[in-house]
Amino acid sequence: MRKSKLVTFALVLSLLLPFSVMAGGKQEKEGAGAAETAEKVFTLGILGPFSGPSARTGKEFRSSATMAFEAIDWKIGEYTIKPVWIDSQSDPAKATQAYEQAVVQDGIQAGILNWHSSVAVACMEITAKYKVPHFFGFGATEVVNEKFHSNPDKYGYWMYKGWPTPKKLSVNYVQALEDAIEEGLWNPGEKTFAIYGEDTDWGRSFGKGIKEQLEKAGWRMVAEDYFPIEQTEFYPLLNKLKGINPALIAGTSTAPPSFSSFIKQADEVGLESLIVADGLGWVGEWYKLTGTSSNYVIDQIPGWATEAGKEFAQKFKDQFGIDPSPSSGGLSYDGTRFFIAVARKAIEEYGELSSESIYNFVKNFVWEGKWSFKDGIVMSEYAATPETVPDPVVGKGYYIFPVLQYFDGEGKIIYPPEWAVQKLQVPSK
Amino acid sequence: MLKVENVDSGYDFLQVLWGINIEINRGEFVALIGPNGAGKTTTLRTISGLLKPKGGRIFFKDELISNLPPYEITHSGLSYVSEDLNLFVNMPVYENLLMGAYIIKDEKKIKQTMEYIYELFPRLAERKKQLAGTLSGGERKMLAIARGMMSNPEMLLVDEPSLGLAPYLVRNVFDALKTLHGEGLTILLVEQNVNATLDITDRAYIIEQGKIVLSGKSKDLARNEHVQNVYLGI
Amino acid sequence: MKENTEVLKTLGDSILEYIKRKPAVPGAIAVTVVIAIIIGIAGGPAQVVNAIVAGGMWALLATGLTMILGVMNVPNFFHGESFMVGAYTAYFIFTPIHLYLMDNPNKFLSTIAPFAGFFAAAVIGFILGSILEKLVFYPLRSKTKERWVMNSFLLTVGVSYILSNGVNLVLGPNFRGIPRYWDVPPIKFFTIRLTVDRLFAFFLAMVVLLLLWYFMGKTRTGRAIRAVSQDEAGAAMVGININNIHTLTFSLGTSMAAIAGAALLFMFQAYPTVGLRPLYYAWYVVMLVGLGNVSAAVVGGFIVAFLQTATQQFFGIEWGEVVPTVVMMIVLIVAPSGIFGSEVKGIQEQ
Amino acid sequence: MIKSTGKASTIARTLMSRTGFSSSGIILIAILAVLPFIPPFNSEYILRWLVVGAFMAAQAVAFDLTAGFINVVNFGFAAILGVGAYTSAILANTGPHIIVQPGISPWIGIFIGAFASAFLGFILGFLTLRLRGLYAAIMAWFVGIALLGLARTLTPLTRGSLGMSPPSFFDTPSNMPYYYLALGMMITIYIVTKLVTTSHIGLAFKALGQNFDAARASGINPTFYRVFNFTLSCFFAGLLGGFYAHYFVSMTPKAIMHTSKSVETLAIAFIGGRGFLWGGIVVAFPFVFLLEYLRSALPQLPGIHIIIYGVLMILVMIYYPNGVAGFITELKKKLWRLRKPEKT
Repeated sequence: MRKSKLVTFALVLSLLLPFSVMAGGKQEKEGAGAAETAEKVFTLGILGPFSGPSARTGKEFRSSATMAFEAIDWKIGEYTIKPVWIDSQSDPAKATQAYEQAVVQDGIQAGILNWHSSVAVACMEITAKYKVPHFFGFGATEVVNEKFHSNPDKYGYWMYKGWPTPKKLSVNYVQALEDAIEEGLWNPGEKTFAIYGEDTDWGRSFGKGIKEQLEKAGWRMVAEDYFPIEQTEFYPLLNKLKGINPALIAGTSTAPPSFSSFIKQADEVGLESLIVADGLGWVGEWYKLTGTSSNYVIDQIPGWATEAGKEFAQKFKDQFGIDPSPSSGGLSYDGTRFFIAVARKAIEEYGELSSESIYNFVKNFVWEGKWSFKDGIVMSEYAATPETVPDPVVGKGYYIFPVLQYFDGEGKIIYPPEWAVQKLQVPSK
Repeated sequence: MLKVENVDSGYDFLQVLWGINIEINRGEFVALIGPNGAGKTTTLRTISGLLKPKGGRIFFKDELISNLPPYEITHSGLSYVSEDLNLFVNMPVYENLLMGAYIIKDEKKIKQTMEYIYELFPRLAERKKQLAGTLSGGERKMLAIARGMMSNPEMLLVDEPSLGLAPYLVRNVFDALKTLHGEGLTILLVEQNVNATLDITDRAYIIEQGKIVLSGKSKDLARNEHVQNVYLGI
Repeated sequence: MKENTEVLKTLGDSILEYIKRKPAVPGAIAVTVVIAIIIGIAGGPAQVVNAIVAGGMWALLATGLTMILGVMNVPNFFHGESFMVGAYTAYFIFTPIHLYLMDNPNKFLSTIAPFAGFFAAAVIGFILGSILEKLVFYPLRSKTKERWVMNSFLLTVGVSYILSNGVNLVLGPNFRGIPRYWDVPPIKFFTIRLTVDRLFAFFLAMVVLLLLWYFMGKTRTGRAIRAVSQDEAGAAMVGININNIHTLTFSLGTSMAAIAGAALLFMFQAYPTVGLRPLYYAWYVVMLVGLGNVSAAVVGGFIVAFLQTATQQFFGIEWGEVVPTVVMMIVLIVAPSGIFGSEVKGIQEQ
Repeated sequence: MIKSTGKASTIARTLMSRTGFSSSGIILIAILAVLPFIPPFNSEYILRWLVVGAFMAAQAVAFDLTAGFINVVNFGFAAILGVGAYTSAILANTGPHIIVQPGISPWIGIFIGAFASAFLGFILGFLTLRLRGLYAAIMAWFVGIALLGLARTLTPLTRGSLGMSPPSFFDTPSNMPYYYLALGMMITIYIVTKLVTTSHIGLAFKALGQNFDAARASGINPTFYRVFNFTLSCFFAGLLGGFYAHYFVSMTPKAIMHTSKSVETLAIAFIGGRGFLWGGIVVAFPFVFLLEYLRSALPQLPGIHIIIYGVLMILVMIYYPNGVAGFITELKKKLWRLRKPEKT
């Protein structure tokens, strides 16, 4: 009895202790903060899925953002950048809580990056509520654009997406396939397809987009399935698809464990359809998970187009021990540097680095197409026009993903024709 | 052989036994008699280690056992057949017996004991493969005693073997105990059937309200006025 | 000849007797067979084979869970975390060997390399089980037995949280997976294609269950475990050290979950919250067939697998959790102690 | 004069004891009420913690009504809270992403949500009626999983894991009004729960919780009391769910309805002391502060606060099953005993 009482007493003490420690500690912090303002600190929130099913992407985000800021010694003009890492955990509700906490507690003045569309949609509320400009927030789907356009004054704080709506990119798949059929490289027999994908804004938006485009090209849909983001067992689903045997299955997922399992198990059950797996290659180590079962799979992924890009990839690997993928590591690196460039211009233009100056610069210059970022390592130019906002300008010379097909872990570009290194190949049945 | 010294015992907040003293010599057949709720079962549970005494000490073969866990007490040669039998109801009879011999590692010896037990209780031999849960009341008592014997104990504690049995079955059980005693086993028997008990035992203790109130030769006790009034209804 | 018919007759009688006692059992089996046939017609034989292969694994998981429940009356909520620990162990043992083999191909070594992972998972699971039992459940048991089932259940919930978040803290949330254990082409059989990995996972589950059956039925210690599950006081009276049996049971149960985690690494991969779904599945099985009923858990594993496959075939993958849960709820209402009957004492306490 | 003040104080005291407030309880409430004006608690982010604290405390009280009295651990608590949240959020919806746009004010929706949850609690009460302890807990767990699955699957209504952004109660970024709303809800829930549990209904709960069969044999109708208990507890859960929806203004099924959320509530209620009601309140505030502090002070150790949850819960369960409230009660008794000789 005595011992247990002691234990509880210790428990109560341990519960109360942080109360007082915290009260003291926080005040100190506030004091320190006042001193720091003299040195001009800019607090920047960096949003990403640092834990949860897309943590691998989160790691690339964190690493590449760190690299971009280390290159400038965390200084823009006379401002020192203080990063606040906001973990979205791939869940919009958790992300908004974390984001709001970062705003009220850490006082972030601007935000950059993000991965999921659903997180983007939810966080747009917070950026609107606190008038915090957020930049390069990926989150591709139309829902983001719709929300943006429903009230640009309010939701315009979600300033620039860094990834166009999936439709704008998925049309390339349809074009590549149609070309192949025309050239007689592929004879799908009946033009049937099935849609699969993770049950998120992104997955559904991609599915909807490519479905419309395929149907327009005379294809017929025979099945549509969306699965929870953490699903890893697909045997029943794939067997069902095998029974239906569509000529093509197309879909996407942002969670590597789920996606690699899907591809692997599709091979195992002997699914004969051609597979479009949008985003399979978005994490550096996808081939370690899928092995040769990814052969013949079609994907869209930006490459390391420039020397600078290849250099970045090497440096990244040396520093963090993982292979960056152009679409997460590379794009987030570009996005971060895009932000740095914007911040410099904002100081130049308005004399200070603040939420307002960034918001105003982007609104008055970037949105109007008067200024763009041309120093990217993945895309040649990140621009916007009043028509595309908040999307980047898509097309050759701007933002474009080539379509490629995997063979033994290597992606061979098959579209657009001028970049193609080989033609579409179809497994012999 | 068994020495219970000033033992207090009970459950959580309820003390049942108050300074119990019992001494049993090797080869004796001793009864513990008393009314319901007097603490008979509590005494046996305390000796067998299922209950920890709150005070006092218990020695078995001159070794202190009151601080040992029940399984070690079994290992030291003391076997307990409880009132609710505690059989393994989803096991067949022979497995129950095998479990009784758990502390013996010599397979040969187990086999011998088992044969001896089957001789002693032919009913059990017939029902070898039947689940213990499906046996009749009398058969269960026999199985419990038999299981208690399987560990080749030097002393057996038996709790109310006659409870709920038809008279002729009671006789069977008592006969079995008598036979075992005849072969040199020390037995402490708790019973409510005072008449029959005093008939077969050497000595007896009378326990009332958690205290030993009388003890002595069974024959003498049977003539004791108090015992006659209270227990024998004469 | 005459003897034969007599044997058949007694067999028939005992089956009839069993059916009379537990009419739900043949009903459940009949329903499962019907589901299996429907799946076979709608999804082809491959779908049925899928369900059987998955069923083997759920059987292994559920058996570990129900054993701990039956012997110790601990409703284990961290069974999924044991699964996770097994998956991680196999990953960390197998991957270096695998990388080495990529540079130095060796047919023999690559055949046996996965076994190292399985074995290590079994051992680590066993050790984890014994440490947790001694550290958490033994103190509770020696403190008080009041409200034991509920209290121990809540303790396992706490342990589950500590384990999954602890692993998250130390190893990070990253997914660690392998392409496959044995890099050989799948086995083809009519329209059915099975990888060696899956086939072996099923095979391993069956072997472990068989070994367990032998251990529980034919060995002294196994019998002692059963004795403790049936009557603790009786077990103490015949000289069984109950604490040791508890620890052993707990370790065995944990180890079985860890083996399942290791065997399914190729499918589930290893990450801190990987255990959640296996935990659901194991509990479905256990609730369906009755708490603590070890032999029925094996049958239950297959029933649940068929139910899940049917759900995905006919309702779609997003209904994967809803339909089986609703079925379980109905079972709980109709037959609160499961269709095969519960074998746990003391679980009825408040 | 003296007499009448004496009378007034007696009345006050009976009222206090009936509603379950001791003088220290009143002081605690008073402190909580003025806390937002005292530095460092007046800053927005600490205010936010206070809101979460009051929210968790209220949850713990509602949870304890079932767990601490009729002894059924409701593992579907968070899911039922989520039903309240989703009902209110869908009713308030005006956006195009959900098929219905009723646009009902959150102030009305929150009550409709609470009634929806209460109805589910009513059903859950019947479902678990024949089940004891563990079985009932697991049934509630399964109901929770099924509800979570439904919320995920019915995407036209809930948008599933894509998440919903319901409108907020107040059009201000300040946490102040939310704090008083949460505090008010907490006190109301506590008073109602206390009134119920100190009446004969509470006795019946306890009797059913301790020994189901004996209680039934002595003429207590288990159906009524169990169903009533579940309905009331779930009503509160739904109310709190509505608060969640219109305070955090972003929700996914996983973030509110997951079993782990029920476990968080359970941990606070049990560390506080089951069957005491106020234990959860005493524990919730320091707990939320501790955890939030750890989360911000040790960002390099993600999830460390949950580990501490787990360890504390295990320690309390093993060594002090009556929790903090039990400890304080015993301490008070001891102090009383020490003081007594002085008085005489």
